[in-house]
Amino acid sequence: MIPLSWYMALAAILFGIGIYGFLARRNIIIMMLSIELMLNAVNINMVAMSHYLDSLRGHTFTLFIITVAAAEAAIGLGLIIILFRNKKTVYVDHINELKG
Amino acid sequence: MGKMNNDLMQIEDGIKFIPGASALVAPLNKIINWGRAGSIWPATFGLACCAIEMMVAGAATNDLDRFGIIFRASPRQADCLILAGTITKKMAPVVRRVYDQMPEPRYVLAMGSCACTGGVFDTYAVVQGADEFLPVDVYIPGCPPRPEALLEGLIKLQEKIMQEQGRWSQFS
Amino acid sequence: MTESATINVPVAQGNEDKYKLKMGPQHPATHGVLRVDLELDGETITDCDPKVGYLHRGFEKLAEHRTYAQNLVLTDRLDYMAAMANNVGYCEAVEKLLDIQVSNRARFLRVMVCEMARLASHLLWLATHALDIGAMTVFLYAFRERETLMEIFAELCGSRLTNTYTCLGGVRQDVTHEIMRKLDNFINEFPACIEEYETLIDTNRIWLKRTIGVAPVSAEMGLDLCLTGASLRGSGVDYDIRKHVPYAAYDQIDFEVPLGETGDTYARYRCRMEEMRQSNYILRQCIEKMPPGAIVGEDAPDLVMPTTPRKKVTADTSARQGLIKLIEDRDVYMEGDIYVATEVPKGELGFYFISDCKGKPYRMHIRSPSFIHIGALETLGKGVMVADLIAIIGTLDVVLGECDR
Amino acid sequence: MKVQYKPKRNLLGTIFQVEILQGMALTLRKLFSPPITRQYPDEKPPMYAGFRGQHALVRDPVTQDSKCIGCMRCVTVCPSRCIRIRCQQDAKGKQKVESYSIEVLRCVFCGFCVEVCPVGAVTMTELFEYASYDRESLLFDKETLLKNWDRFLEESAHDENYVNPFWRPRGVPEASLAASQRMKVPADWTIEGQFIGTSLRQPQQNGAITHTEADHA
Amino acid sequence: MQILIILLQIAALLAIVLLHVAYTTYFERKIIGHMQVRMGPMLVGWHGLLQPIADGIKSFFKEDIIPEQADKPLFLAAPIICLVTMLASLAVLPFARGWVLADINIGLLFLFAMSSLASYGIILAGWASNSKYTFLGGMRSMAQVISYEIPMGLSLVGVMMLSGSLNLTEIVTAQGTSIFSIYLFPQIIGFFVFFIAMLAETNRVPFDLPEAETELVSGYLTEYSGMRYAMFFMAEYIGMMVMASIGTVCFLGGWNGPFEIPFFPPFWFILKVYGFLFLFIWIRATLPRYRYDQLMELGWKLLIPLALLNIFLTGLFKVFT
Amino acid sequence: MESILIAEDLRNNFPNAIFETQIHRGQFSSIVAPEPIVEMCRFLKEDYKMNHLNCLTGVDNLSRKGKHFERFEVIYQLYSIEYRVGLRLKAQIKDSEDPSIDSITSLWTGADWLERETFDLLGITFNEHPNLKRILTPEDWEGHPLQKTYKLKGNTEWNGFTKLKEKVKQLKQFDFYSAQEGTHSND
Amino acid sequence: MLNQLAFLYCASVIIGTALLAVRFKNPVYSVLSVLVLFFHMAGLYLLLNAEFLAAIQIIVYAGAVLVLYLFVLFLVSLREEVKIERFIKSHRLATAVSIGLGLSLLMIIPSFKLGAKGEYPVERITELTHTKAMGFELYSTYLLPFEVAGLILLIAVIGGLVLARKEEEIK
Repeated sequence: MIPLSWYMALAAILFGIGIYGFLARRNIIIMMLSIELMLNAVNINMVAMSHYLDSLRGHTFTLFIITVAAAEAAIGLGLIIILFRNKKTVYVDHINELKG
Repeated sequence: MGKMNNDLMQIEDGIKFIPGASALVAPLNKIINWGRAGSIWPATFGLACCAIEMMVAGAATNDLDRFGIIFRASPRQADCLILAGTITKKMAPVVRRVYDQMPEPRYVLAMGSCACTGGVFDTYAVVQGADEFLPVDVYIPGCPPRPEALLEGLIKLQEKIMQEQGRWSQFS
Repeated sequence: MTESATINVPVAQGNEDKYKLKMGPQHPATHGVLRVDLELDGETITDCDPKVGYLHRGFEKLAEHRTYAQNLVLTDRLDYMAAMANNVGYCEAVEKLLDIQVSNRARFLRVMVCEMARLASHLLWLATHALDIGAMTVFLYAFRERETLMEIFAELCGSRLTNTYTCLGGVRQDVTHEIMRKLDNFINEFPACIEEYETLIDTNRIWLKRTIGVAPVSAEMGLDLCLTGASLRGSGVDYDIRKHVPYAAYDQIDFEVPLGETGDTYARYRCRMEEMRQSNYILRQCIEKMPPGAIVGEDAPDLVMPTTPRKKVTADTSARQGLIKLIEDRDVYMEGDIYVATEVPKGELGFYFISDCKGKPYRMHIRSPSFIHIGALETLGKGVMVADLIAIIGTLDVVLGECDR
Repeated sequence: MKVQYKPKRNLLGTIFQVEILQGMALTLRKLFSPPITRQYPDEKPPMYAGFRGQHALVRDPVTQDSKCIGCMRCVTVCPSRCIRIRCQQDAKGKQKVESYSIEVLRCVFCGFCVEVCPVGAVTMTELFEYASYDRESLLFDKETLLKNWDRFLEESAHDENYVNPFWRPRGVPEASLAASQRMKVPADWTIEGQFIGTSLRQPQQNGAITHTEADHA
Repeated sequence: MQILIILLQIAALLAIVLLHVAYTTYFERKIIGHMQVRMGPMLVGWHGLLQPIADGIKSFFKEDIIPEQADKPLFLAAPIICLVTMLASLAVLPFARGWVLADINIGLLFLFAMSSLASYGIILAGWASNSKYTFLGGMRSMAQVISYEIPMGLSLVGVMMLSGSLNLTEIVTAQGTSIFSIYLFPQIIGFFVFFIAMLAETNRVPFDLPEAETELVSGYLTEYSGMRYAMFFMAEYIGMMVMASIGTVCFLGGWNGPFEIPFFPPFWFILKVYGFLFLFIWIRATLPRYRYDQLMELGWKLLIPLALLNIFLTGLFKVFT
Repeated sequence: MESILIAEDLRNNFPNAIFETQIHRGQFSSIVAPEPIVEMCRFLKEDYKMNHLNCLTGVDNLSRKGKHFERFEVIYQLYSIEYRVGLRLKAQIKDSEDPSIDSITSLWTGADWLERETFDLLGITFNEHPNLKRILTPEDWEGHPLQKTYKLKGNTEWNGFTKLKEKVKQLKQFDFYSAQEGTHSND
Repeated sequence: MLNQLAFLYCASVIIGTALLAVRFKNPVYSVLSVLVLFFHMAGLYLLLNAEFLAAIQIIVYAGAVLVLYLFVLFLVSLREEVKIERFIKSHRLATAVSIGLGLSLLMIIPSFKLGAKGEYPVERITELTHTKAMGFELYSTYLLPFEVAGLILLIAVIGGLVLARKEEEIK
């Protein structure tokens, strides 16, 4: 039997990596990818906990998170495309002005 | 033993060197050559008039598919280049590039007078024979040759492939 | 942010959405060696630049070094899908230039082979056009009928594709009963074959979607682009040289010129299909009306033309009696120029000749329809999708041998 | 004449894909109809007299040599200039052909050389299968050309009286032919036996083509 | 011991399927040939029966070109991704009762997952070759797969609702043994949508845009030669077989036939799959090709609404019976 | 409508620019000066509905003598689809070193390529042409083939072809199979 | 034991690919390593008896979301990306922050306590099959969140449409 803490440790590490990617990378697409990593870290916690709690709550909410992640990816990437068309770049340190 | 120092050993020499190899290699040779002769895929590459007769050869009356020949649009998947038509000087670098893109083993058929020697077009703009910049395997005379003549050329090419020795590019 | 950081970042250049694609010259859909440089935005073409000349063989230069009779073999290699029509066009032009009379039977024979060539060319057009749009079976069905025509050609003049059938003053071979029987069988069966192609594509929803409204050409635009042939008639302009300036025996033959309205790809397709039916009808009339008589005119020149006037070809005495007639008897090498156009399957094929009293043309210019049609591609190809460009190349019915010469 | 269009598809046709099914029915029908393919290496295509194939020099049955007299007409008329003849005057002052060569790979197969030959020496046979691995073997010299004629007589149904339509064009009046071209030919080669339009002919004369005016579409 | 048996089973399955794939290409050439009044392969073996083997030998001993500009690891990986995902989806197909490698509960979802992963192979092939034709082909394929997976999934929702399961064996069992109880009849709209989406998913005519010969040379395959090309080729044909199997399982009643064949229960299953394959080939011989935007239009504007309508109708049917 | 009347009217409208009107085998041609060629074509196109440009080409008159002939001439063959008459204009260009004439692409878009071809083969420049580049021969071709001074076999070998031959020579040493006997016959 | 090995394998691959994903120079490689990550994530879900979620993970994440990422990467088409610096200038700080955050998260794990058990033990889920169990839950207890999720998707669709439309206007 796998202890629950293993899952939680894994989730914590993954979350940390996600944070690292989000903070350190310049490419905005990779930053969004890091967000997906963080969401997955949450998911794994959810599923593991609900497994140990004999409940389906975590599972259902994982499903919702996946839904939201898909929506987020669609909208976010659409925004990136538009950003790229206007600014010709996808680097965050280059996109720091508000005017279009 | 001096041959061992060479980077590359000819397969015929290798057969002599390793005992029992010829018993293995000869049938393998035969099988590979049979496979190659049975599925020659030419690149879809029409240049001029002869291309029409090439198409006729591929159409229902003669049906190249009977020989296992199907035209591939990409030179990367082709085994054979049928030079069907006049090669002008402007086109020659392109023809050569297509040839260079083809993977070994590759064969070239020059179909018709123009591809073989330039034909009637002895002018400033026409290459006087494809063999100026390509190794040609089979020459098919005619202007343009009948589709059956192209088939005959392909059969000649098959005969040539069947007699090859150890042309296994991947392992050589 | 500092200035230096800005420089380090590789900013995509101005038109980053534009995607340059070089189609050809070894592309399967460019009917030979056409190259089209495209600028794409996604799949839409924003700029289209056809490049020709990959089959430029120096026809016009070569023609200045060969006699009028020898140049006939060059015309076979112009539009190699309808070599017969080119032969006829060339001979009509030279005959007008040198004032050579053609016998009546030869004129009917010319009409006959012209229309057979038209059928052969249109069948090949249909085959490749359908293949370009993806219907591969039509290709093989069309080649089946074309093969019959080719065999008739082979029986008639000994060669399938590059016929060299006409000669100055007539044609080189007479038809036989056998050939005419075969031709008659063919024209009886051919309408059913057209029906067959139409079953496959004519009302097919995919075909309609791919052709209706694609590259519409209005009448003004067609004239502006100098289009001819079915490409212009699809827009409703009644311009057919067979009717306007009848040559050969077209004035003795009854036929109609199909005209489209919308000028889009589908209209051109319909025009050519109707033209095939008309050609079939003309062939039937040729069989019915074929007059008796010699196949060459009275004053047809010998093939061995003297290259300078009033000089005999040196030959052995025993051979000299075999010479038919030398042109030196007549004053045919008149100085002057002439432009004669004929209606070949692709459009208007014109020959512009300048004679300078020698057996070789001083200048031969070929007004080839395909050259001008490919020029129109630049205009028609803008703003359509890649797949449509293929359809447009198909519908303009171009052949590169004629375009590049 | 305005082009006719087929009627537009109706709703039922759209839903049930009628036109696509019709097309598929056609291809299915063809699946069970016999193919028209010719099995080439086993089954040769039909050849007609006067096909412009491999070149040959006619072997004179009497002298067993070529008929060529070295008049250079074929050399003059050849558009691709692929014929080379070298002549020599022998002791009696008679012209003798020393060598005769044709570079087949440059030839355009127009048949002009055959047509202008005053003695019917050069001909184009109905053979077309002579592809080669090298370029040299396709430069035919006199010996090869004569051998080609032997091969032709061997492989085809023709005998030595073979008449090439380019030696004696069909449909040309006897009077306008050169003396050497007035050879014996079948009846339908003469101007009397030629094909005449069905409407100009007496009905059922040759019984060849019998369709009527009702065919006018 | 059990693992050994499973391995043997897998090996047997792969061998049989690959042989079938080889001969599907042969039949395709033969059938299309005859539809086009010609003959197809004739001279390699009796009536060309050894043709696929000759092709295989030739491809295997062909030079393997990796373009200089290509992204090497991805270029090498792409055909393997394609082939492996396609082979993996064979695992859940029930050829007959009990003739299945892995009888999992989410069989249908697994098939979807694998077919969507196969598109990675195509996309990466298009990108890694670093050629413009391949790239356009890859992009087309990507858009096509994304948009046609939706109607495909939705069209099968009706089947799921009727059978109440995602397990393929159970779907077959739920259809009963009679010919008249198969889901083809109640799910005719779903079948229509599924069939079109199936053609599009496998990149077959009239949706063969990613490798349209006359437009993009060979699309994403343009730079591949020799064995790697053959792998793509095999993946495409296995994909066809998998899709045909899904159709057979979900709409045609799987292995059930008019009567039982002793000793060889998958007979009817294989017959139905071959029926589908024949249909694929038949359509290829008949129809022209759609344009890219028309394809998208068809997918989004016709098939998805139809599939939703089908779900709605099936729901009504479920409620009232 | 007769060609002769149109030619007369053209002469009346452009009295100084028309040197002569010829007839040969029933075809009329006017020998004209090059300067007002665009106006002439516009006049014919608009007043006589000569809306179809049959042919546009050039001639090198180096070895041809005639009364008004200059070194280069440009031929315009116009045709009226409505009236079914045609007329040929022959513009004589005096400057034999750098011949140039105005472009008529503003009247017919289709003349674009014909003019490019004439430029390519004869070296006649067309002023105000949108894209006057070589079309049939490669961009870096030397000489204009249809000029009478150009030999049939070409005066010099094209650069690109020489380069190709060098490249082939280089590639040959990497060719594995050329080392073997009998695989490739004619290297 | 086997389960633990499987977990360790999956976990190590997940961590490794996640690190690679944020370190790779080529964004395409990043996306592909995330693809591998999602696979192993699905493996973990299978370990936790959530087979439906595993399938959804692959179909949605791998089949749709990542394809979308690739699509955008290709559209933006930055082949020269590999040549330039991939991190922002202050990435050392970012490293410190993320490591600190990760460590603190790890520290609080031991203090976690499980709450009361629910009504879906593993046996019940396997008996019902995971899909059915999820279905029951979704359409009863979590009906409202489910509808809200649907609404979010609808908003996403509309948002996508609006974005696409704007892009046309720009042209």
